[in-house]
Amino acid sequence: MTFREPQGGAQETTDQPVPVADTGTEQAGLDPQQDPGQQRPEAAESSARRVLRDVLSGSALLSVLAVVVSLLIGGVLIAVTNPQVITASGYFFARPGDTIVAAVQAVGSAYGSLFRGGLIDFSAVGFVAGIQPLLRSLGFATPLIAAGLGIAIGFRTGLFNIGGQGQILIGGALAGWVGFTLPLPGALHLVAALVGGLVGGALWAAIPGVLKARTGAHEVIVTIMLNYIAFYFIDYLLGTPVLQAPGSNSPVSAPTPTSAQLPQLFGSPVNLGFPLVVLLVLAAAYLLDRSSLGFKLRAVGENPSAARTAGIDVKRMTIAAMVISGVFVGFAGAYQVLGQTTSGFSNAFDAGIGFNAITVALLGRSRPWGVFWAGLLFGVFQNGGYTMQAANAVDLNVVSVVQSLIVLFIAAPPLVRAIFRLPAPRGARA
Amino acid sequence: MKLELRGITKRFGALTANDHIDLVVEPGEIHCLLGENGAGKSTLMNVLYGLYRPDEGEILLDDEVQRFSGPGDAMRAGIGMVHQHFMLVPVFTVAENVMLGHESTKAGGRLDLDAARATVREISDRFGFDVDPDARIEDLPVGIQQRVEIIKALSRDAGVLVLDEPTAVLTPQETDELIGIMKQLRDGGTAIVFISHKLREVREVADRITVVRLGKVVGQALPTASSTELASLMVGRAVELTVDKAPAAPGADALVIEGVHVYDGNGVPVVNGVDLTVRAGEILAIAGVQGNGQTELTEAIFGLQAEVTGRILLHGEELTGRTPRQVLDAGAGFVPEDRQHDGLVPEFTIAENLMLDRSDGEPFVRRGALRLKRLAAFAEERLKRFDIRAQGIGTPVGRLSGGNQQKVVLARELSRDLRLLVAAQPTRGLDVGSIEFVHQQIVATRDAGVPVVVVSTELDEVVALADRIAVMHRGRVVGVVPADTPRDVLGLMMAGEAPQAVAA
Amino acid sequence: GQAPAPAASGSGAASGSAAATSDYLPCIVSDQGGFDDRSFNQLGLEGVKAAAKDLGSQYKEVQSATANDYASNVDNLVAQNCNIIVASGFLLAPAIKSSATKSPSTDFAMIDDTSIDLPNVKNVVFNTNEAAFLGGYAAAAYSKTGTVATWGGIAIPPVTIYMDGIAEGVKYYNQQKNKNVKLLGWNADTQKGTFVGNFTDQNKAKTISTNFLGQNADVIIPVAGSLYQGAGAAIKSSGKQAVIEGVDADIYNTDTTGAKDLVLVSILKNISVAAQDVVEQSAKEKTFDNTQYVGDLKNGGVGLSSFHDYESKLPAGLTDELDKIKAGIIDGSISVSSKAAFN
Amino acid sequence: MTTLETSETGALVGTTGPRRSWRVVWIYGVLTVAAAVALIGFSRPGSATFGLQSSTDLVSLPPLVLPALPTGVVASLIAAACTGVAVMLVRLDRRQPLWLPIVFALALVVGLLTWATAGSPQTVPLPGLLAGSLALAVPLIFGALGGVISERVGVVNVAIEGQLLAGAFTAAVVASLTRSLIAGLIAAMVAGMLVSFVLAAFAIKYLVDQVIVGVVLNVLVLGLTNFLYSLVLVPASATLNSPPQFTPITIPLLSAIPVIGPVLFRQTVIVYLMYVGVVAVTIGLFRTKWGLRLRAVGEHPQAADTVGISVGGTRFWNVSLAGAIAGLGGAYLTLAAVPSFTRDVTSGAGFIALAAVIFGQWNPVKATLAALLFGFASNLQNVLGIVGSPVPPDFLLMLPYIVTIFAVAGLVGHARGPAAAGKPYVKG
Ligand SMILES: Nc1ncnc2c1ncn2[C@@H]1O[C@H](COP(=O)(O)OP(=O)(O)OP(=O)(O)O)[C@@H](O)[C@H]1O
Ligand SMILES: Nc1ncnc2c1ncn2[C@@H]1O[C@H](COP(=O)(O)OP(=O)(O)OP(=O)(O)O)[C@@H](O)[C@H]1O
Ligand SMILES: [Mg+2]
Ligand SMILES: [Mg+2]
Repeated sequence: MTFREPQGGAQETTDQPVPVADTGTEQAGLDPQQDPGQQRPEAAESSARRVLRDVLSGSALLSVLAVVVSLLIGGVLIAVTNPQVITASGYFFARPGDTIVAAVQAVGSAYGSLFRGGLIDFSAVGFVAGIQPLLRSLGFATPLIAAGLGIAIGFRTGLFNIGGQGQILIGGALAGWVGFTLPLPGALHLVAALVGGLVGGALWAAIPGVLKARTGAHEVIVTIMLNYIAFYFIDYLLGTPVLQAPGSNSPVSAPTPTSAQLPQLFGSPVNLGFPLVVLLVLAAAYLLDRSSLGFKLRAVGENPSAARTAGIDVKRMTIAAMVISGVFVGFAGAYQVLGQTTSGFSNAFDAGIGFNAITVALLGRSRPWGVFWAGLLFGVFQNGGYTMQAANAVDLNVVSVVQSLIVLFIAAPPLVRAIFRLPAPRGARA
Repeated sequence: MKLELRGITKRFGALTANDHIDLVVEPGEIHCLLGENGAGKSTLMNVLYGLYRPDEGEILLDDEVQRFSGPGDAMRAGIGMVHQHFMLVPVFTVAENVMLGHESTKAGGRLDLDAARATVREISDRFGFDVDPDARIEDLPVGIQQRVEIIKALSRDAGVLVLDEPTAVLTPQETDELIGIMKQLRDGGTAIVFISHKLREVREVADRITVVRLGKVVGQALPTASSTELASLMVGRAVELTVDKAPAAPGADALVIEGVHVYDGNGVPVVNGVDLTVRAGEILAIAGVQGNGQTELTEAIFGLQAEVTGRILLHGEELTGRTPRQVLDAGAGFVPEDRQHDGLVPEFTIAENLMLDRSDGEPFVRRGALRLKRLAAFAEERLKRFDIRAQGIGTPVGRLSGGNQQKVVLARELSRDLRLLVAAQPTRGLDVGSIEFVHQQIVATRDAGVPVVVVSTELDEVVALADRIAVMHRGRVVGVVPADTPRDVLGLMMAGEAPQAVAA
Repeated sequence: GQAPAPAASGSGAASGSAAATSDYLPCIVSDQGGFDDRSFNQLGLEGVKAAAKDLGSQYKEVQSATANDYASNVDNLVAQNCNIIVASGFLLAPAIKSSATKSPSTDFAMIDDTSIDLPNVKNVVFNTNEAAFLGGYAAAAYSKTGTVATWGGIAIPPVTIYMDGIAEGVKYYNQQKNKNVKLLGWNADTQKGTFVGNFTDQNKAKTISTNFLGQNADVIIPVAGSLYQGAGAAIKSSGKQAVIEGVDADIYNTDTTGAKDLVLVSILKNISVAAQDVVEQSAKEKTFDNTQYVGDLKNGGVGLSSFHDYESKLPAGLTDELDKIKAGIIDGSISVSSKAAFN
Repeated sequence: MTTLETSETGALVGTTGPRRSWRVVWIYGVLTVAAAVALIGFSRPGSATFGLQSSTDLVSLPPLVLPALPTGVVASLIAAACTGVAVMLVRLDRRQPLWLPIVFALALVVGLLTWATAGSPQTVPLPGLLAGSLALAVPLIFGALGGVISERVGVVNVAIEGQLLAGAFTAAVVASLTRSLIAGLIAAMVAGMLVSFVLAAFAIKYLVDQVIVGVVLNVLVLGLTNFLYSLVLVPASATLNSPPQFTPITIPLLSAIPVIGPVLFRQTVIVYLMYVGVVAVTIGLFRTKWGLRLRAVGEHPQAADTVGISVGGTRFWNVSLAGAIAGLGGAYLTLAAVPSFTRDVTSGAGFIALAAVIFGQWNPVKATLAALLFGFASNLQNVLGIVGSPVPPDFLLMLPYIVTIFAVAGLVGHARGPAAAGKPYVKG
């Protein structure tokens, strides 16, 4: 028997001559361990060049570049629809410079607002005031991270939970209902409402889990259908005294009682939801990487038949994964009602988080901390987008276009490398 | 057709899988490639077949240099290949698989299935195959699938035929038939490259033998060389080809199987009233052609089959109706037949795979939490003791060679206090060195007083390991015979003849 | 030309006139329907634009895509130093409430909601059922088959208030004329009826309308923003002699999809007028007047549009009857009611 | 033991317990009991009238009047009989024939309709009910065909929604500009294809997870079309968003068939294209060289590669073709249904189409039936609303989704997709 140093290639293979990489999720995302270089001695290369090469092929740089390309494309959208640019382009051939200047100005000031609104406002006085935008962004990131974690846990178990919308709606509504109807004292009120949210999300997610385990019904179909059902169900409840604000005839709930709201921290725009979601990230990381349950979930996700042979109850894990997924997504729902739209919610308080969370989970490569950073990125963009719209009249849709482009480019490092003519990482297969 | 490879070099990153390999195969010659797992045989053949582009060297057919940009070119040039892992679409019929890639069509691009059926029948008749062109591949036993692969290669009039470990999954009879076919083809002028780890058949069929090690040709041999000579040439050291084992000291009845039936999804019995007893400290080998209920029987023991009737007792404890978890907890160890599908999670690390069936409690889990340090220490120890060749315990198992993957399964199963070991096809596809190791481990387990069931389609293995042999046919036990039963008797039993009838 | 009309681009957000003469800054935020909904968001924006033009000021518009956007959009407008923020739709009420509490120096006009009671919030609501009463009456009078139909986007008060009014109008017609014109798609007593389930699915809107045509309805009143196009398309492909009534805006004027010739009349909810008035008033007067504005037939906040092309095809005397009914509603001699009505 | 061996396939009845799933039977049983309770226990007075005729029929058929209680009893009995047959078949270990769920569903639907509309002055127009179902199903069917092709060749297509939406947008714009419906159709196909190109390029060349690309493309297309709609189409709707519209073409003899004739054969060109599409894709997939290669690539790409089929190429072009077909579904929305594009006009149809692909077990005909079932349930909800049903509208709106879950959980169960779908193929 010989032993040769195994190659740390990007694709794992079985012992077939033509390898198939079958976990695509592994290919992409914000993971620092991407593209591990291979230990081939490169005698010919000078060490300085090697360092440069490592930096240029590193994944951090690629992620930054992916954002840059996406912003550039978004910039084109901003420029071509900017009134000043359009005016200037009217006499483009006479004075092309005007068009370019106008375009650069339009895009520059739009992205300036995006930065100012989403991250740091340098014009504000003092550090605390300066980072207010970032703190607000955390508020938008919170439900994305929570729901993204839920979706990611599903992915790791081989389940595609498209049902975030429904789980958020049911979880949030239950959190709200608990808040309205159980006037518990002090912190208990908030705790009960939060638990309501988690339970609601878990229950709604359990349906596809149980159906899949018992009947084999595909979770993609069932979760899609349950989104609609949840939407109409909440819509119905908002027209009944169960959820409708007393005395109102709009399908909007009463405000969340103050004692059931997630309290603001130190008078900042951040509420308790953010530290809680950090705890959730830790919990998810612990669950997936350190716990027996997570081990079994991952085993089922990667190879259900081997898991079954090794005595792991695949059906139970399927249900468990959906329930846990629902708990995380349910937190996002509870957050929406107890921390975001606290002055009363309508039937659309899920705010598209259920779907954006899929993207966040994918961008984060279904790894808890990856999801965290991806959620943060999306939160910053979302929050900055509002300022960009208010200050520069840039349509919010530009933000969603840029966000989706970022995901695409981050997922395809070779494309970004090709765009910027960067070298391939050392040791990559020819 | 004459095949010549000149200075073929193929690198994967830093690894040189083929290092300036030269090879000449004359028309009408069967040329065997020998080499341990990972020596570079499959890689070389994949280069020949246009799947890989060589970094250096050239391929000549009838003394003309060839440029292959893909398998299509190679096939057009007259090369046919039967791959180590079957390249058949499971949900297609035989005819569809055979025609795939060079379909004949009727008006409007519609498939001419009749033509394909005719081709299948014609080749089947020529070699005495019994293959139904309309059978779906996934319904066929592997032996027949192997024939389909050959029909596929022949349907294109291959002048050079490459057979990469075609006998790994065949029964002795099927192997004999295949050898007959190869000889027939050779006599018709086909140049054949044959890869196998089974020295017996290599010596039987080869006209010339080339031995590859570490990507280099290390020597040529003639079929007259002894198995021991060939083995040591391959591995670079002396190899024990027979299992060195003391006579068994069987104890009390340990595993008792009574009237067990297993039904498939359609309610058809696939195991049909099996009674067997295995005693502590003995190896019962279950021989039989693939697909005669052995797999289902082992799965039934482990609670992996849905419809099982009858009784299975381990040390008096009822196993029927138990979940896999409960059976494992009762002290049973299982080496499943398909290690990649049922035995391992390829994306998991070696360490993680080593705790796969102990994911619930001690020693690796306490209060729901993994004990990673303990696992690491355990894995390091296993890695050493089982000589698992890998960068470390963090290497994903999918990156290991087949032999090393099998060692991971064994290392896991043999690390518990076993009260039963069931090993199905424990050495499938392994090279002689690995086989030696695996067999030693199984015998050692027996010697520790554990009842062992070995399921194998490999008569060599059955004979080498067994203390008693049960032969299965069509879901029934044809008979249980002593280990020294002659091969031809076993062969007939595998075909369904009762032992008395055979003896008579 | 001159002042590059910002909304010439119809932008999701725009700021107005470069040559501003007033530094008063009116702003508007849409709900998730967006400003191109051919309905109340669009009308609100038009009102703000008109006011800005009158005042010679700039204006800002921000559009919401999801429920998450409301609070931030409103807060960002406050941060942009808007003097008054028009909130288009009841969905924004919670966000307005919290923002208005936080920023007492900014004024707000809250359309279609009465839940906020703050000195700097003026609620702007419409008793659309009064106008819808006329629309229902006209539909019943116009119908030759004796069947008219209505359907909605989602069952929310701004929608069902129309349907209630229509139902009463049809009933009134039947009483007056001793007829038995049927109204399909809404039962005012049980508050149950036909809805698309959203405001975007034109194909479903068309299918629903086709179903109504199959029931011999020849006047269809879709209460669902731009989904009226589905009804128009249904009539055209059925080849039947049927018409639609518009809601909110006069869709005879706004339609660009070829449904114009099918518009019998539109039931107007003059959000644009109301928004313009509120903005201009608060710009001119020093103190913000937060008294609730209720648009009704009397003050012209709601009404019936012109019959345009159908003027000549109406049953004799209908316009006079409508005038009489209108007067009756205004003076209270004809009572109207809706579970969704304000006052 | 010897007796057990006598039969190869199914004589072991009852002796050793069940082997076939009783799931179907359970579903039948539960539904039958529920139906009996509602239709008989809570029977409503009066009778329901079913119109069989559409306005332009040549032959006139009298409407069908069904009294509520007797119809409820009969429907319940038929449902019970179907349940009985299902029980028998399971015990006999026989396959459940396709007609059984159809008869069962028909009985329940007729019972339900009669119950819900009993005493209503309205007639339930059967042709209208069916025509509406078809109209709602058309974009779903195009989307599902695209989905079937794409997944059969091994690329999971979550981007159907994006393809439909891109098709709808482009069709409207191009047809408006050129005043040509054909140009609109072609443009829709090109747009769907462009979305596919991105899917294919990222999935095949850059090996990005196909689900990621699909999910993201939906967001991207929605964002782009919303953006362009607001900023470009709305200000210039007369030139950019006023396409001509397809008018229905009546096929002479076929359209004279009672009830279904007018439903199926008084349709626009796009719908006829859809009929052709379903047939062509079905034949193509299972009878031609194209389909054989396509399926081989989706099931076992290495096997296809080793016989000289280019896996990447086959995937790329067929995913593109899938996009083009889905694009046609989009064109239906803006050129046939309503002659203009509006924001998010697909309203989730792509996701329903995705469900239909899986529900239809990756088979074009079954996926079409699944889409039709969905369309039927949606329109049933509409019709129930129109004839006045006692159920709150929100619950009626849930109907199609609930029906789908029941059907998937009860009748389809575990579905096996193409083996290699979703897995990027890497050559050595
Ligand atoms: N796709 C690949 N990428 C990287 N390395 C590879 C690849 N395929 C093969 N190798 C390397 O090439 C070497 C030769 O592998 P090959 O499959 O040719 O061995 P083999 O002689 O056929 O072994 P066996 O007898 O087990 O079939 C292996 O050790 C492996 O490291
Ligand atoms: N994609 C890969 N990247 C890195 N190393 C690989 C890869 N594939 C295989 N290897 C390495 O190649 C060696 C042999 O692999 P190979 O797949 O050839 O196994 P094998 O010996 O042929 O097994 P078998 O006999 O079961 O086919 C192992 O050391 C393994 O670590
Ligand atoms: Mg190998
Ligand atoms: Mg090999």
